[in-house]
Amino acid sequence: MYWILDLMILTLVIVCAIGAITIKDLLGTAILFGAYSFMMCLLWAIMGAVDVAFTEASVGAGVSTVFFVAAIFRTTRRTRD
Amino acid sequence: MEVVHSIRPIAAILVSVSIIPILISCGKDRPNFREAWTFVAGVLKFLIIVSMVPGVMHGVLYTFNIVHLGPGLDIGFKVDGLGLTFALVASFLWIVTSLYSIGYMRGLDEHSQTRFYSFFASSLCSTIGVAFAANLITLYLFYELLSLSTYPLVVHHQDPEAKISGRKYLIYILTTSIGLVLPAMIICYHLGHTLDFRPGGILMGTGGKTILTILFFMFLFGFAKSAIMPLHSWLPAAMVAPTPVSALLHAVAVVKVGVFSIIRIFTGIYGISLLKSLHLGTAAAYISAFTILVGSLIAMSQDELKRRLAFSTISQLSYIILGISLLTPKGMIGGIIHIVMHAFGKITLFFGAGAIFVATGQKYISKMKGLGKKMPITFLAFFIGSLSVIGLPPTGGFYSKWYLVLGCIDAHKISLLIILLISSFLNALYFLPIVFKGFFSKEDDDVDVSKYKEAPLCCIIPMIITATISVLLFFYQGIFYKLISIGLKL
Amino acid sequence: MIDNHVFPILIVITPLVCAFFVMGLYWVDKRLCLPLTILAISISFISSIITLYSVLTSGTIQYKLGGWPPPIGIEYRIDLLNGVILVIISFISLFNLFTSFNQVSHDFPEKKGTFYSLYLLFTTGLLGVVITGDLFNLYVLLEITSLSAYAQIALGDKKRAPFASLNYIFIGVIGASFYLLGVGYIYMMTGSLNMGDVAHLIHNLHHSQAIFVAFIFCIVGVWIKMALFPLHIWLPNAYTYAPTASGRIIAPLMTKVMVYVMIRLMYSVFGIDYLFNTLHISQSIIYLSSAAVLFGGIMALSQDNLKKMFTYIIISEIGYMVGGAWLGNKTGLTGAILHIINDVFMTFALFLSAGNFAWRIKDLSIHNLEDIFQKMPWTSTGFVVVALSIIGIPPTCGFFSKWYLILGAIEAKQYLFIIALILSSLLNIILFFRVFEKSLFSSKPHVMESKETRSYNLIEEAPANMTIGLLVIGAILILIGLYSGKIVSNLILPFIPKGL
Amino acid sequence: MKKVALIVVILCGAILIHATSEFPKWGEINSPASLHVSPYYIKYSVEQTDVPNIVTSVLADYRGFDTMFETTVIFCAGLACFLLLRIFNDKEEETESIFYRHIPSGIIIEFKNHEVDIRDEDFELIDSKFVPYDLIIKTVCRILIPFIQIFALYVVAHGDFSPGGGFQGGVILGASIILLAISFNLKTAIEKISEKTLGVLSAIGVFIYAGIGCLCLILKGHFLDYGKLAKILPIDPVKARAIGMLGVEIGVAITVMAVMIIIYINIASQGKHQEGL
Amino acid sequence: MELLIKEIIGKYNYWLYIILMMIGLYAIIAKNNLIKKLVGMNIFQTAIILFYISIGYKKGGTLPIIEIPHGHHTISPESIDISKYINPLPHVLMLTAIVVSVATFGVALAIALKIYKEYNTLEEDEIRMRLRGK
Repeated sequence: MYWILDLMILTLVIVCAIGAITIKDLLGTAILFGAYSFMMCLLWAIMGAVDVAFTEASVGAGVSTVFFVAAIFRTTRRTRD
Repeated sequence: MEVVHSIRPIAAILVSVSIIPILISCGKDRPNFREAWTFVAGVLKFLIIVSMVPGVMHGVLYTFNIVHLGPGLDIGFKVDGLGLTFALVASFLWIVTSLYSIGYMRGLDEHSQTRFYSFFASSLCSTIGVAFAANLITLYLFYELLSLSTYPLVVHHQDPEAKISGRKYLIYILTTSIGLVLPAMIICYHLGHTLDFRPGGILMGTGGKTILTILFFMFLFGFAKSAIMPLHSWLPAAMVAPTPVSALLHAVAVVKVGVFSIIRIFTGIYGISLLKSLHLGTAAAYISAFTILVGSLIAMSQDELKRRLAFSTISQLSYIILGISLLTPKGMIGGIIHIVMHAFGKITLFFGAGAIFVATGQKYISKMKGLGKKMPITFLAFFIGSLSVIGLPPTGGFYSKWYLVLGCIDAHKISLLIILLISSFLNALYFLPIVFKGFFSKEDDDVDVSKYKEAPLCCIIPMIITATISVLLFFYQGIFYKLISIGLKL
Repeated sequence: MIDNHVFPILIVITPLVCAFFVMGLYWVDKRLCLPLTILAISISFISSIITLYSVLTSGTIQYKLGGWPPPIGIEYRIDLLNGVILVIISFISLFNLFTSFNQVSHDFPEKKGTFYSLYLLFTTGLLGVVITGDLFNLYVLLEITSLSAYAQIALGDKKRAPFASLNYIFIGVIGASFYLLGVGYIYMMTGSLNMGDVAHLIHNLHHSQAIFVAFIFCIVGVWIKMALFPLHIWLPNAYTYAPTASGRIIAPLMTKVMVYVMIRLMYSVFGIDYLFNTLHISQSIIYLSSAAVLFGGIMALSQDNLKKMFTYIIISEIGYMVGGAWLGNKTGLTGAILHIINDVFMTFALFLSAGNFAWRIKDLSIHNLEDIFQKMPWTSTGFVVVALSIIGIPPTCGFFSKWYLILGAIEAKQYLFIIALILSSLLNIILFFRVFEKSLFSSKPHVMESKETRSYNLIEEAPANMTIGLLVIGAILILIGLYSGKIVSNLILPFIPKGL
Repeated sequence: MKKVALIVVILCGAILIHATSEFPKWGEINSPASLHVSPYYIKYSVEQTDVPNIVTSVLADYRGFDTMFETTVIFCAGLACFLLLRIFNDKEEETESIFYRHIPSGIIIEFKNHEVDIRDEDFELIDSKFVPYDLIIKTVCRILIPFIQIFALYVVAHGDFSPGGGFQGGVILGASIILLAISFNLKTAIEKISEKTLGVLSAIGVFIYAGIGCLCLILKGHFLDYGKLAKILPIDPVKARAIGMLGVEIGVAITVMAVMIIIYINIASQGKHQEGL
Repeated sequence: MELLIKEIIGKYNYWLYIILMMIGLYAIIAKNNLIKKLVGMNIFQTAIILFYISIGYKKGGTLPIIEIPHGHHTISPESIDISKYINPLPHVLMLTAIVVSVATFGVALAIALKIYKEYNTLEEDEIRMRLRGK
């Protein structure tokens, strides 16, 4: 059971990473990037790095994403690649 | 040999730089004051140098060390016979030239005179620095400073022609010194672990034959100020500078710094026995013989007086190198004493050319017909100068040529002897017609000679002085002879 | 070894703490920011001099932060090399404050205080990078330095600086991350982060592939940060468009400190035995640095903007130092270290003179410098001295480091490097005399009163503090040159590791 | 560019994969990294510092110097954002239209011609990208925010014994204010905690950290040697270390909170501090 | 074959980090949009963090928080089993690295905003075109 979860997260991390850099909408990028960070944080939590995971959850998935969305709000969602 | 630590060498060097702030502060508002200071500095410098003559004659070696850079590396000065000879000539001629440039610059109402005098002073400082350098690195330092401080003098007119010449000058001089001398010097240090000029050289038994030969040619061509062919063409180009610059720097100071550096390489770095064993002297002798011949031939084809003088200088400089590369005592003395003789002869010629330019605005020989009648003193001096450069008595030039010939015979190089004689003949061919035309030709119709008169007194007097000395040197050259033989024995 | 000495820590802590004070004071009284900044860096400067003195008298100094012994905690380890560089960094940083305070008030009228805070952080970062003896601590301080450099650069030219700075961020982050990755590999294989400890542990791992990769990533990361030739693309724009006051300190110090880091990694962490006996890459690195030297020179020739030309000169000089450090002999390393010292001053002086020109002339194209010698004689004099030093004319200091580098190259038989060094000198001649020809000898008539020249004729000498600053640095260039023998024998040679 | 990128990526990947073969197995207990320095921390953390969370003890004590600079990095980022984005004189050209709000009624007026300049007490200039309130979100957040803040304080204070610490707590604390700014508007948040306060707080936080370090220095210890605090506190050196760490964590939390808010408000309003997002 | 599979499974975290790192690196270099590059930058950094965390992991280890037996105030060093606790040092380092990455991210966003204000676009080639066209 445990390894299935592990494998799922691994796949999701890569999918989110590729998605974040390929999706043609910056807001989508922001959200996928948040998801990526959160998956990463889960991965680290599994590996026992709870402090790091905690930080990543609050920073990577939380505040970074907010900054990101704020910046997109002030600039543009448009992207060509 | 007595070694004396003395501040006299450094004082002689610095005295001309120290007046630069004064010159700048005087500026163009007080020209008399400015030029008086130049004069004072010149005299002071000459006196300091003269004061060392008796000591050196009695075998004293004046030394002064500024700073220690590393094992075998110092910046320091050493006054020996050779350096003193060169310094005496250069510093004396600076006084004369200062006088002359007052007349010339004011006569033509040139711009930026303060800059001119300042850089002139710093050029002289570097020249004396080269003369007194105790090792190769000090010599290189002043060699580069000289290149840099003459650059503004070459570009003095600031027109495109001057700028192009300035570029050419820099490219030739700096490229060779950085591209050839600098690596050669470092290799030399790598091999010998020192760069001091020592009697007998420092490279004996340090490197293979190939590397030493390559090194030798790097030095020979690296000091491009000696204008050895094919690195000569900066010298005619540099003639765009005002005449005092051409006279003192491009007939005496700068070019002879090049030659002097080569002399130091021969005597202080390689040593005569090493050169002999590698047969490098012969190679250098033939290279210089080639320059002598070709230089003379090109000089004949020039119509612009200063350019003709420049090519004459190129060929005369190679006399000196030829004399040194004979590696026989007489040849070497002849070569080195030619520095003195040629300096006085050639500067007289340049003064003459400048005087003609100031008085008439003429640069071309073909238009100087009949000028001699209006400017007799100038042309007479020019005649004496010509005699000295050709090497005819009663001028000092005869003396050096005589020794060169003796040296050739001693070295059993009859081919070189022939070249010397041919070249002397060529010299006569391109100098004497100028004087002849000046005195005896009928003036052209389109040139109105009658309105011309002699150049200002400031131009005439220096010319008379140098011409007189050229003649006097025929009779009293003993002091130089003694200094040089002391210097060479070191 | 001395322990429990208070000065090493003061070097870093004073500017750091004062950075917070300056930030706080900004909201209270803006006039106090500058004096406090000066005070902070002065204390740092004095402490670093004292530290250097005690290193000279009694050998390497060790400072245990938190009181924990080295592999457990972080330590400061000050030997001659970083002692000297600390003094130089704090000196330049302090000196730059005096030469640029009017520039700062001109550029950032409202945010002056916060700017000084950033400036202090930048200085702290540099000092910390140099003084630390811990691999990870170095990374953190490197990031402080870089972050404040990114911000300072982005504050420059309104149109181009932010873009240049963002590019710098991308590439800089790659560099720093590579370094971090390399440190990770080292940690994985040895279990330690302390430089001395790692150097000890790495002995048994010479043939490990992981250590090799660690080495490659550390070195490449540092190269990116120092802008060695193929990795240099961020540098020219970033340094050209940086605000004058920061450009002057970032340009000379950042790259040179990275060269220091490289030397430290090479000689104090991986060790000579590993570098030159196990790895066989020194030959190719010397080719690379020769290429850097030449590329920098050639690109500099093609520039019209004075500042951009200077940035390419920096790239070329980086090649000198990297090549010297990799020559693998005593003389070469001496030359590289001496050149770090010289190049800090030379680059600083270059950017000082560029700043002085820019104070009066907005667009620093070379053709705008026509006849500048008459208008700004003192600045131009300083500029000439620096130029001569970069060309390598004695007795300026540039000559002497070049001397050692060429001598080292001859000993190592690296003829390509010699040729590159000499060609670069020749390129520099063309480079600078192109400017001199314009600035010394105008082809224009002297009196001219047309509409477009009127503003030009009004140009006058830059403010006194800038001009005097430049002249002082010019004098220092010559003094360092004259005393380079003493510097080498007293400060550099004792550092050179045995067996080289 | 794409080709260059591919080449670089493949090159780097190849080097990395090449080295991976020599790695100790993942999770290996006897890997060098687990044997050299880290056992010391695991063994002596409780004995020497009285902190069971080893990460905290290493972070704030053994390698406390790193953490001080980590906080400085954050401070530096806040400073940089302020310097880069903050605009004081709001006379920047407004390219599009200008919005004014009539305060009593909340009606928003749009002016296409931007030369209009209303100087009436009842009107205020508002952001062009103004987002209107939402009652539900507003109410939920108002209830939620205090709990978030209490949790944040718990995380800070309990960092010694459980995951968390100054940094995480500070981020959460900052996030609560950011939530306020999002759910209400930026002006409300700035009224609650002004720019000046934030600036001073961000400096104070790191200063607490460095100050504790300097205090140790003054007490004749090494920098950040918390054990020396026992000289002025009525406890033994081991406990003093724990106290020192707590103080340091609080400092970190203050700075992180302040900086997170500074970055947010500057990015969200492009430095104008109006009511964007 | 079996060895290879063992190798792949035994070190799967390391493979994952290499893949993520390469994705990030590719995005930094090849992407045209500045924000995309920023995302790539962050992915790149998190990949390195993943690598560090993987170093610290110990099979069968638990969180690096010492369990103090009930009723005791402290625990003697001898009674702690090192292999029971995960290596805490990489965690500490990576906390710092995360902070650094978020700081860089914030500054980079601020600069991106400035760029957008100046050029009204975030596409690198468009900005370069504007710069050249000037």
